[in-house]
Amino acid sequence: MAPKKKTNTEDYLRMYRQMVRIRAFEDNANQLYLSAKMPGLTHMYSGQEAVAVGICEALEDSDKITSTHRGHGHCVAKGAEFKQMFCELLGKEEGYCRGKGGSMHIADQSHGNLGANAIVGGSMGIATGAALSARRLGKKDVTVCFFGDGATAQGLWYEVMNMAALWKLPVIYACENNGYSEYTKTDEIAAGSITARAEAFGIEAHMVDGQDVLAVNDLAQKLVARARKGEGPFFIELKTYRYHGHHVGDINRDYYRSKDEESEWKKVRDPIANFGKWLESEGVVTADELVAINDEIRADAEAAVQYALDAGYPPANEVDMHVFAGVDHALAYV
Amino acid sequence: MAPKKKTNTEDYLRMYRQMVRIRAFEDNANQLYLSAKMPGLTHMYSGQEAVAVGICEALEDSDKITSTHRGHGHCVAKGAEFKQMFCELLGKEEGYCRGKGGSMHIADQSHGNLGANAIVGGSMGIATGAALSARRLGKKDVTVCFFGDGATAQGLWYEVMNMAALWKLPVIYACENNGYSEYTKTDEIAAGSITARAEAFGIEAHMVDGQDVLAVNDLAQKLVARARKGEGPFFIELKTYRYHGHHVGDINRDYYRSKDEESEWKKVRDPIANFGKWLESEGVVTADELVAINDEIRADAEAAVQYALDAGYPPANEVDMHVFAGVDHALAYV
Amino acid sequence: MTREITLSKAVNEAIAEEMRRDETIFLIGEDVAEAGTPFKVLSGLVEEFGTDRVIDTPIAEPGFMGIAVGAAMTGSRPIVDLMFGDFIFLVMDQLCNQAAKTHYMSGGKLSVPLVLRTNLGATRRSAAQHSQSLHALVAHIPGLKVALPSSAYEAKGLMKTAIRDDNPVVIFEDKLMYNDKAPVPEEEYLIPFGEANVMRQGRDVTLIGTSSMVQVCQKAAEILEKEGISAEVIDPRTIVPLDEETILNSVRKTSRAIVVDEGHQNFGITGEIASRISEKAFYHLDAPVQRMGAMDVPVPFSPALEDITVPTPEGVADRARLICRGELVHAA
Amino acid sequence: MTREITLSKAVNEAIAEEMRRDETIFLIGEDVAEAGTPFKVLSGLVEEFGTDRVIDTPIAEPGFMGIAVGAAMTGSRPIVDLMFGDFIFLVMDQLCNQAAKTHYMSGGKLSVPLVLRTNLGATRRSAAQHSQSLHALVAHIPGLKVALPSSAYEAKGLMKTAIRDDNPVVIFEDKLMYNDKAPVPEEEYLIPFGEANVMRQGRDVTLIGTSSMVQVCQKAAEILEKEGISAEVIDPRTIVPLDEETILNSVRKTSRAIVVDEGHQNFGITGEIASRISEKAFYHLDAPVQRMGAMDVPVPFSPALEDITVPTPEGVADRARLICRGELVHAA
Ligand SMILES: Cc1ncc(C[n+]2csc(CCOP(=O)(O)OP(=O)(O)O)c2C)c(N)n1
Ligand SMILES: Cc1ncc(C[n+]2csc(CCOP(=O)(O)OP(=O)(O)O)c2C)c(N)n1
Ligand SMILES: [Mg+2]
Ligand SMILES: [Mg+2]
Repeated sequence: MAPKKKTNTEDYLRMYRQMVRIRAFEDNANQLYLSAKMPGLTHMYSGQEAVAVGICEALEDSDKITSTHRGHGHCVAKGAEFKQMFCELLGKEEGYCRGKGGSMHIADQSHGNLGANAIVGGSMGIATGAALSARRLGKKDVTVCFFGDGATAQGLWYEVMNMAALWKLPVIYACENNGYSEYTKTDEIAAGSITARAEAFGIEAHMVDGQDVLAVNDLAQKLVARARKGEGPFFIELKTYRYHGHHVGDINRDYYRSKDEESEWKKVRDPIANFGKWLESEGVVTADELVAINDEIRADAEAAVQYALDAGYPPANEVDMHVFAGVDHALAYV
Repeated sequence: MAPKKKTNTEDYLRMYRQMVRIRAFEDNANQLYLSAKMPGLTHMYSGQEAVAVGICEALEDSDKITSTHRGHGHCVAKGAEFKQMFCELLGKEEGYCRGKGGSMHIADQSHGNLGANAIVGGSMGIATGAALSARRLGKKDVTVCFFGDGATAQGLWYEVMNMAALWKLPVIYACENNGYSEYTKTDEIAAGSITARAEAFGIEAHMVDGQDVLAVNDLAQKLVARARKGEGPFFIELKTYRYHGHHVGDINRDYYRSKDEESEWKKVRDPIANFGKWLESEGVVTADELVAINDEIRADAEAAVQYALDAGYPPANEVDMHVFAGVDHALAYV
Repeated sequence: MTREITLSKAVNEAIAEEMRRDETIFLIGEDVAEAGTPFKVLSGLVEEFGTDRVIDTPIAEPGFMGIAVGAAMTGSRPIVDLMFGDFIFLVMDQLCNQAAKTHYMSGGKLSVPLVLRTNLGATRRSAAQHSQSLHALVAHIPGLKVALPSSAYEAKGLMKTAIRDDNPVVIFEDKLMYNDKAPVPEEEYLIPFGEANVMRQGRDVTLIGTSSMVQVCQKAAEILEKEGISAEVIDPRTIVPLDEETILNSVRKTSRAIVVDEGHQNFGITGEIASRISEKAFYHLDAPVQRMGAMDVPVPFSPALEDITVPTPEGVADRARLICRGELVHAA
Repeated sequence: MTREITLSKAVNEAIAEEMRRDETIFLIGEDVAEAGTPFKVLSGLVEEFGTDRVIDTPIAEPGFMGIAVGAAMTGSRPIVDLMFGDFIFLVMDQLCNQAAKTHYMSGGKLSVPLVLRTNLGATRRSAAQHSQSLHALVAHIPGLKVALPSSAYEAKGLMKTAIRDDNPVVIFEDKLMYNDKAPVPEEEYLIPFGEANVMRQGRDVTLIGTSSMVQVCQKAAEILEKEGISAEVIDPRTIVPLDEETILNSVRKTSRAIVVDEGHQNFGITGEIASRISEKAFYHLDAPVQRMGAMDVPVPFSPALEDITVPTPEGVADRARLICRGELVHAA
């Protein structure tokens, strides 16, 4: 990690905290799954924290993001609260989506998160449209479209890149290349070069180490500022790694990736540990302070989990509400 | 046009004849429309003859092509007969598709034409699948996928290029860049570079003058031979021009392209006239022989038109035949 | 004041009026600007509103549909132009997995106020990929409203309502009707969704027709009238929401019903409406409810075949005669 | 000899047997090879048949669907694996504009022998984009056959028939049933399309259930039996083609029918089947035909809500009681 000036203590600490918050959220979510307290299953963001945080810390609250099936990290990084998130994961009324969306559809419009998406690549158009909308309505918002390496196979991306480039839209396509599409190494199912694919549409493309929150944040700040000025769109490929299986139930994964590979990434390239070490070495915080931050966040997360476990489900008559805006109960309407 | 050795007299004459056949077919089809004898409307291939002929002359009969809404040229070039083609255009029982397909769905499986397609880009998967099928079944067939510049906007292309490249399929994507997508200059709706888009998937891309039948044929021969050996896929962008409107009814087109531009292409870059002149100058044929070829083909086409006009429509009970293979009448089945 | 204008002009007026009223509305699609679409429905709009609000796209239906969804989620009100109804297959994911579900999945926090305007209708010799009437597919998906204008009057009033609706609305225009004129008031009006139009009163049989089939039912009613059979004709105008009450009240009165629609008959609109009538007007029926959809075959190109795939006034009148005379009843 | 195997194993066996028989068959889809799909349905096939015949694709559903269509047109018999039924929206163009229409548009010269296997079913807490039952959409399109296996036995027999069919066939498996065991013969068998299975004989009411709803109907019949109501249970097994005769014969006997399906109720399967019964068994009906589809809402994530969107045995039994006692009749 490149040495940095210490002028940004507050920013650094916020980034560190946000990464820890994501990790804590995921550890608890995983625990909820393992203890059979969570309905369905979910995809852990652990290992990729520097991507979401590095990028979202470069955004304003009113800037928009679109997220993926592996969306908890983006949601936390864009400003969401633990309680409403855990409530959503458990299908409770106080969840961000009143329990109707769950992990794969968590959205938090109050902080510009237009939502996770269970269709791989499904939000590429949405992000591009949000950028078009902002430009047309005279807003200065930038939209970041998060997606995985596997999602680059979806034709939709090429369609919207073409339009984003033609219309110079303030959108940044952020590809989190964690090397895998479910249970397959993406190298085996992706030909050529991903950055070249964006460049072929005349889109400026960058690669960055997705485990280095400062590198990510630096690049994101520059590109966000330029996109805001109308110099977009941009593409970023962020090399990263997911620590867990494809989803929480994907336990035996030797057949597609080795334990060695996993522990190598965890040991040597953990974005939180490395950033913590750097913060210490730069004298921004002490080891004790880091422990205190961790403890506080862990406690927060656990309290939120308990809160969510105790919270109520939506009442049965909610089932046909929110099908249509402006219609109280859809079944009485259609 | 680069000077050529005269060893290929027979090949040259066949290419010339095939181009003239396409032009004659289209002139008659247009006349049928203008005299209100043709149901619906149709898209003329005139001006682009060197593309279809240059490529199809490099193919074996068992090689496959997929075609587009502007598909008469491909159909003729791949070996179809006038009579069945005109019958199809008029919805007659003796048409290639028993009148059920019409201009936009003309197919001629006997010569490997898997069909025109009324969905822009709709055949990109089909062509790629035909290539996969050939490889898997141990056949040596190559498939050529024809499509227009406008079709490069469809996401499907990027999806199938990825797979074709990964699996080294014997498919050649041939983009006929006539500069227009319906009533819009494609430059206004296409960002970056089309060849770069193919190259980004690791696909070898070529550009060639689509008005020069020998240049097209030379390149096609090389790439077809290489594709047959497993060195594919390939991409070719062929710069060409359509003489008529987007479809036969598109008469007033000043708002999207100038008369000057049209006459420039027709006068200076006509693939048939230029090739004819070259054949003469090389001493392959005399001017009189060319006139005789033209006359003979024109007479053929007119006879076929008359045949088709006199031919019968399919009987009413055909309407629910061929919905399902192996089911005589679908309405008695579902 | 009321003048006669074409359906095409009616759509154009509706969009222009709404775009003048609300800056957040924009149009997006292929050849919508200078060309004003191949059917020329949108001619003149780019001149008034500029290319910033009348946006020509590449040939990338899933892409611009997705873009519209994102724009709608963030303060814009896009109108998407899909050149042929048959291309709806290309946008199904963005329409049905995204637009239709976003409001619900977000617990009501996000909404997607967009209009997808496209068309339906065969007998234009456009063959199997340019002639389909696919409104049933969309009607099956919760979260989408579906309007089927049957004349210039409906086209204008329903379009304006659609544009002001805070939900995704799909409007299918009959492409053979673009040049048909009908009386349309100069004054502003809207047609509320879910209110069927009783086009003609009758005693003996209720003909429920959608879109292109409303005229077919009207003509059938004229044929029948000459024979002393009095047909009531109902145009639901929207199928989601569906004005069940108006239909049921009519059938309770006439005791007979025929549902006529240009979508394929199997698993389509006619089954839904017929089964609701059969269930909810059970004791009032003197004859089985009849369904007449398009034939369950891909639309053939040949004029000799295409014309027999779609219900005709004579066909509807024949069927009405049979049920009014009780001939179909005893077979059942 | 008959042993009990899971539905998952039954599908696996059907495919393996057919692949051994016919070299032209191949499998294509996401994570079908080493992973054997997320549901592990295809485990072991790549070991036997190799990556040349069990082909892992990028996440590009329209692309590999199109590739399958082209392969099918040229001598191969592809089986396409679509991981979730909800993704069918992504392949609609290739499935409905291309695969379904090619045979017809070519006047019978080209054919598209492919199987699209995917799934349906909610109550798995997978939320709105991974829980849909979208078979009605496909059933509406002429040229596609649609099979809905309701147990391991059907899954094997219908899959083998589908693979040998020369047309595009879409099979929806119930994803909640993959681990359910049923008796399946060791010997080869095929289940012909268009032959409904009368699972249980009864006198008072006919319960027509598809896929996941067959078990629901069976359980409802057990509940009803204890109360002296005798229910006949019919599984159509394929909805295109639909075995209308078996259904009609049953209803002519019982005089009452309930159609139960896990797709959304509006504009779905239940309307089609109910309206055919209402029309063709008109004089035999003692009560209006009842429809019970999934609720017309996007599938909610919350278990508290999701469970009430799908018909249950109790719900079906309740409805049966009402019509058998005549209570719903007089309201209509
Ligand atoms: C359209 C679609 N196809 C397939 C899936 C199943 N699926 C869910 S996640 C996933 C892999 C995505 O890989 P990538 O984009 O790299 O994201 P990652 O999981 O690595 O974060 C797949 C295939 C899906 N949800 N949507
Ligand atoms: C999916 C789809 N979108 C739109 C259309 C309408 N359309 C027919 S041809 C065409 C333009 C195609 O342009 P190009 O691919 O360059 O082919 P060209 O007409 O120039 O030969 C369009 C937009 C269509 N048929 N299919
Ligand atoms: Mg990945
Ligand atoms: Mg073009």
